[in-house]
Amino acid sequence: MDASSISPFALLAALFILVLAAFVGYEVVSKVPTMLHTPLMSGANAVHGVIVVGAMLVAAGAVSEGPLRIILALIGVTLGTVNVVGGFVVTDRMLEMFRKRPGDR
Amino acid sequence: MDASSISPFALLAALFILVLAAFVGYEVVSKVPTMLHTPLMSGANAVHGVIVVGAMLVAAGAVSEGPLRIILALIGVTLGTVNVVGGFVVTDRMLEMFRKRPGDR
Amino acid sequence: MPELTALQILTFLVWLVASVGFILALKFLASPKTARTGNLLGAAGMALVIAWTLLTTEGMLDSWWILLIAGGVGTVIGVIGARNVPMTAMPQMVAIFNGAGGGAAAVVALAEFLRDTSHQASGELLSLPFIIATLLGAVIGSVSLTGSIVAWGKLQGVIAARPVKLPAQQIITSVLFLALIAIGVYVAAFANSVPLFLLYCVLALVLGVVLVMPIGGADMPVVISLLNSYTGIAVAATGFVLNNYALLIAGTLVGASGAILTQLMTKAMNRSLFNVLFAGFGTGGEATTHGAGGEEQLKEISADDAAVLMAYGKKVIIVPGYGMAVAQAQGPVRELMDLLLAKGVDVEFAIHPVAGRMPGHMNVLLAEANVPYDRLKEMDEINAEFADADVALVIGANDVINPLAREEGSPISGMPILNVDQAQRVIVLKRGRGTGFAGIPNPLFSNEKTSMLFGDAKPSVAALVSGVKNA
Amino acid sequence: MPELTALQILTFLVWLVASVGFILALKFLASPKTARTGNLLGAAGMALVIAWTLLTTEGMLDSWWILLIAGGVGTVIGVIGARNVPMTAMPQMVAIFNGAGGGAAAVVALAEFLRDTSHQASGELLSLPFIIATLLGAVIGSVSLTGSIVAWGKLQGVIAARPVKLPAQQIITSVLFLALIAIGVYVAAFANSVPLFLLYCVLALVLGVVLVMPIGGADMPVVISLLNSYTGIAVAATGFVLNNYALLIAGTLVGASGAILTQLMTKAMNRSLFNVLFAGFGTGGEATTHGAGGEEQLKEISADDAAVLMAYGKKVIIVPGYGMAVAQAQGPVRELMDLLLAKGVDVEFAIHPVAGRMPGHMNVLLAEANVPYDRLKEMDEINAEFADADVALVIGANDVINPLAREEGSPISGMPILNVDQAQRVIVLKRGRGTGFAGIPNPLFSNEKTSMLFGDAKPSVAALVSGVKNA
Ligand SMILES: NC(=O)c1ccc[n+]([C@@H]2O[C@H](COP(=O)([O-])OP(=O)(O)OC[C@H]3O[C@@H](n4cnc5c(N)ncnc54)[C@H](OP(=O)(O)O)[C@@H]3O)[C@@H](O)[C@H]2O)c1
Ligand SMILES: NC(=O)c1ccc[n+]([C@@H]2O[C@H](COP(=O)([O-])OP(=O)(O)OC[C@H]3O[C@@H](n4cnc5c(N)ncnc54)[C@H](OP(=O)(O)O)[C@@H]3O)[C@@H](O)[C@H]2O)c1
Repeated sequence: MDASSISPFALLAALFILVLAAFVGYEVVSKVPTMLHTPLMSGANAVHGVIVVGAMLVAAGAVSEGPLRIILALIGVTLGTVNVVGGFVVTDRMLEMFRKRPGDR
Repeated sequence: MDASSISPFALLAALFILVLAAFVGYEVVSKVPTMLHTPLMSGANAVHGVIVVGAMLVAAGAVSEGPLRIILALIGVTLGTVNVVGGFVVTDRMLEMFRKRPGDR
Repeated sequence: MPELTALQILTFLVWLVASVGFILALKFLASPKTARTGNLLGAAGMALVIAWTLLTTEGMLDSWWILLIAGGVGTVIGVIGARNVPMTAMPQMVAIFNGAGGGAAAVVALAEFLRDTSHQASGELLSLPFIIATLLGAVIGSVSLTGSIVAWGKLQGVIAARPVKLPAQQIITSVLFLALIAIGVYVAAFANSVPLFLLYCVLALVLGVVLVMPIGGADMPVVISLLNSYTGIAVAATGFVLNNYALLIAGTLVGASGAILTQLMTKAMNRSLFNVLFAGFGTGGEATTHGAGGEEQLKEISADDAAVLMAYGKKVIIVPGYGMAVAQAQGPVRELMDLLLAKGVDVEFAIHPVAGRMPGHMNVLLAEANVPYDRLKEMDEINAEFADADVALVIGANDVINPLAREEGSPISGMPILNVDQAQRVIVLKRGRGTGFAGIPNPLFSNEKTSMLFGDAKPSVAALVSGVKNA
Repeated sequence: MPELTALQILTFLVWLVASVGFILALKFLASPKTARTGNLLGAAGMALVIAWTLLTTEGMLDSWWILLIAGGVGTVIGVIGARNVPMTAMPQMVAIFNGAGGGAAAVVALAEFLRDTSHQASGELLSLPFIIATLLGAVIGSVSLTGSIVAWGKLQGVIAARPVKLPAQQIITSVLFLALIAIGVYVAAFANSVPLFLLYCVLALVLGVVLVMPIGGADMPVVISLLNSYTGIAVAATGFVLNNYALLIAGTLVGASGAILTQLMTKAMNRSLFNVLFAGFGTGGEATTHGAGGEEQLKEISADDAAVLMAYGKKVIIVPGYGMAVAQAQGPVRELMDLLLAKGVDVEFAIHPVAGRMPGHMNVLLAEANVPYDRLKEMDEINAEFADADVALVIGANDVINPLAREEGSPISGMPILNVDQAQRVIVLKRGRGTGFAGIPNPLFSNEKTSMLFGDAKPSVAALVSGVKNA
């Protein structure tokens, strides 16, 4: 799909998806207890690491499009990877600590 | 939009919307307290009364399409209207009773 | 997909606004304070999308008389029904409205099928996703229509409330299912045949009856909630067919919410949905109300003595049940509360999640009678307080206070109950030795703490009221 | 829109599956039991969509060395950072990861802009929704990048933690805002100019710094949560630009969840977001920790006496605060709990919602030290229990137990606090007369019930442990 030629219908569909996803995000997060707010912060952080997919799309074909694009691809993919990998690993590390069942020693 | 020629993209967009709306419905309803479950049942009932819009689309142009379609339109719009009007009125009637502030007499 | 006109773009935006209204209608039900506003927002969204469709659809106004007649009749039926139904008949009313929605969805699916096959070159097939959604809308809508009608009939007493098993129930159901699947596959994949589609709808209508008949009248609220979810799915399917996102979102919302509500209801009764649908458990109030109950001596108490006990107590917990709904005793109950409060007695209501015959039944009735809702306590909250109560006044409740639930082997085993037996004294108002919905005896009634005040709950409570006045 | 290929259809389905994974990752955080599974589901969804994009995008594998280098470096940084960061430095770590995401979003937006303008006939403009989303992604992503770096620096001590106001802070901020708006409008509506777009990004980077510098180090967790939400929005905007629903949904989810989390955090501190961002309130631990606190005589207690008080009590409530995090005392604290429990003393932890410097800070630390989470009680639950406690042991908490919050006129007025003063005795562990985050004195310390045990919390708790052993 060439992005700059998005059809109005695709735009509208994206708008519906946006509104519904915002509701889902709001509802889901408002059920998270305070004690999990820090993992929530880092978990949500990991989720937006999906931007690495966008950066990969910049990388695709970059070799034939000159050095500027290659540099952008390098920066974008590096940053995106830091976000996604670091985010999930750190969240998992935090949550592992919560795994103990109540009453365990 | 002619329905029978839905594009694959429209189908896929509808699928995303369906999944997200199901999450929203699930999350939103699981927060409703037991004491409001009966109004919830009738309120949700009212919401699916939007089918009357579908029935109206059957009615549109029905006059030129023969008696069968007219009969279907009559039945569909009547049933849909009963659903939507009855649903909202009865829910409102129930909820009005809950309106009293705590401590009121 | 061709470029969209400005009108079409606006239509999408109208759908979006309406959908947000529908979501808020459900979301605001999270609190009694916002619930009514939410319902109005939902209605506003509905009005918007209806008005927009009316004014912008090509050919719509040519059919003005269809809309006028059908819309007029529908509105009159809806308003009169909704305004006049007594609170006790609410489940039936919801069933009817729900059935209407299911029927409308089936009609729309049928009409779409007819319209599209009429434009079709012979031998050509409608696209698969389209025809599948059409078939789904038709079958689920039809089942919902007749199923709801049967549910209504059972609750209204038009049809026998007890479970009515057909001679070869299982075989008939299986054959219907298989036939529907076979015809569906054939219509979708081999020939878009109109007669077969009609047969398909008729079989679905029959299926609705066959599925609901064997279920007991008292289980109807669960069935209605499930059928509500079905209608939602049917509406979502037609929304898919019409590529109309307002229908798609509204239907999906209701489909999901009906499903989880059904699940919450069966869970509160400690039964599975399968058990409700296929075990023929609920036998409906009146049918078995009298007769069971055994021969134990039950201690009776006069209304005046009971009134004195309460008037000079510090704390009274009232436990309403289905009998209060039957007797329509909520008005006098509220009077009783007011009098006791005026005498300085602390009065609270213990609301079991499945007291009555529909979820929140007691809340609705007591709200109708103007009992402030902060006096209504849910089970988990109030159970610790019975030990402090001088009197637990049971008004037509039975199963929800039956200590047999704490033991193995009874149909209600495992259902959490109200700890009425921890109060100093228990006073039970009921008509006689009738059992509750589950049809089992209740040892609480022969407990030495318990005294019975026999008679219809309404006059009994009225007698308590005048007793307290004189005390 | 042309017909889709099978590959494209599968791509949509992959996005959908990944999105469900993301939703479940957040949803399962509703309980500590499911949270980790949720995170793994989210990671699985992520892996799926990354692998799919890698294998199915045209021209992707030609750039294998870019992906290898950048992906390798990113993975190494991410894993090493995430594995080795101490729990106390968690907020900084999240800030860095968040900034990386914001930067990536800005880079993607920039690259899209460059690609599309290079294909453009001169004088022609990119479609408005497309260019608006691109500009949004670039500006918000850039602000998030530099803002997160500043937040990291303040917490890490690389930049002064105190609020640093620029000479003409307000004017500079306003000018930056106006310039961004003006350039944005010009680029969108009049000329898709590359140099202007670059200037736009640079100004946004500056804005990120200017916005966060004047905020105190201790308010950084709120800022990070807000920037997290911003990155979400930037990602959603690029998802819109690329017509990629995985990005769109993930970004929107995070945008919404970050916004509500920020709101919950400010509410728990009884402040408004505006106050956090613009009032220069939080001054950061160390800066003002010493000096304030007045001249009153404070009663001291020896570790052994304190240990005896606890060992022979029936119930001890431990109130951890920021000081426990600074001292890394959670391990010894857990030992203390074990010993007391073994002696038959009931031990519970009172967790104030904003104790520490990030939401759930105490929970994470105590979970790290293997304290079972059913011993951690939230404020509302535990506040009624202080009256029954023989000893309230305060470990490096200050503001969250400051009774000034109950009066008017202090910076923390109105913040709900833990009712430590209702316990029989209060023992406070802190290093000296330092104030807490809000920089105000705490009259509780001179209360006659209170005894101070001065010193770093870690050795102090260790002393308590050996005291209890000998008691
Ligand atoms: N709430 C729901 O959503 C729902 C849905 C489906 C099923 N159920 C089931 O319904 C039951 C509800 O329990 P419950 O304790 O509320 O009611 P119940 O167990 O059905 O008992 C009702 C009692 O009220 C008495 N009664 C009937 N009419 C009366 C009148 N006019 N005046 C005074 N007493 C009268 C009956 O005894 P007499 O005949 O001796 O008067 C009967 O024992 C549970 O088993 C639940 O699982 C609930
Ligand atoms: N949780 C969040 O999300 C969040 C975010 C932003 C801001 N805040 C704010 O942070 C504050 C949290 O309150 P709090 O009661 O937890 O902490 P606090 O009010 O900041 O007090 C911490 C106390 O610990 C002592 N301390 C510091 N290092 C220590 C060490 N090594 N050993 C022993 N004691 C030490 C300090 O006194 P000495 O210097 O005398 O030792 C200080 O009085 C609230 O005002 C809240 O609004 C919270």
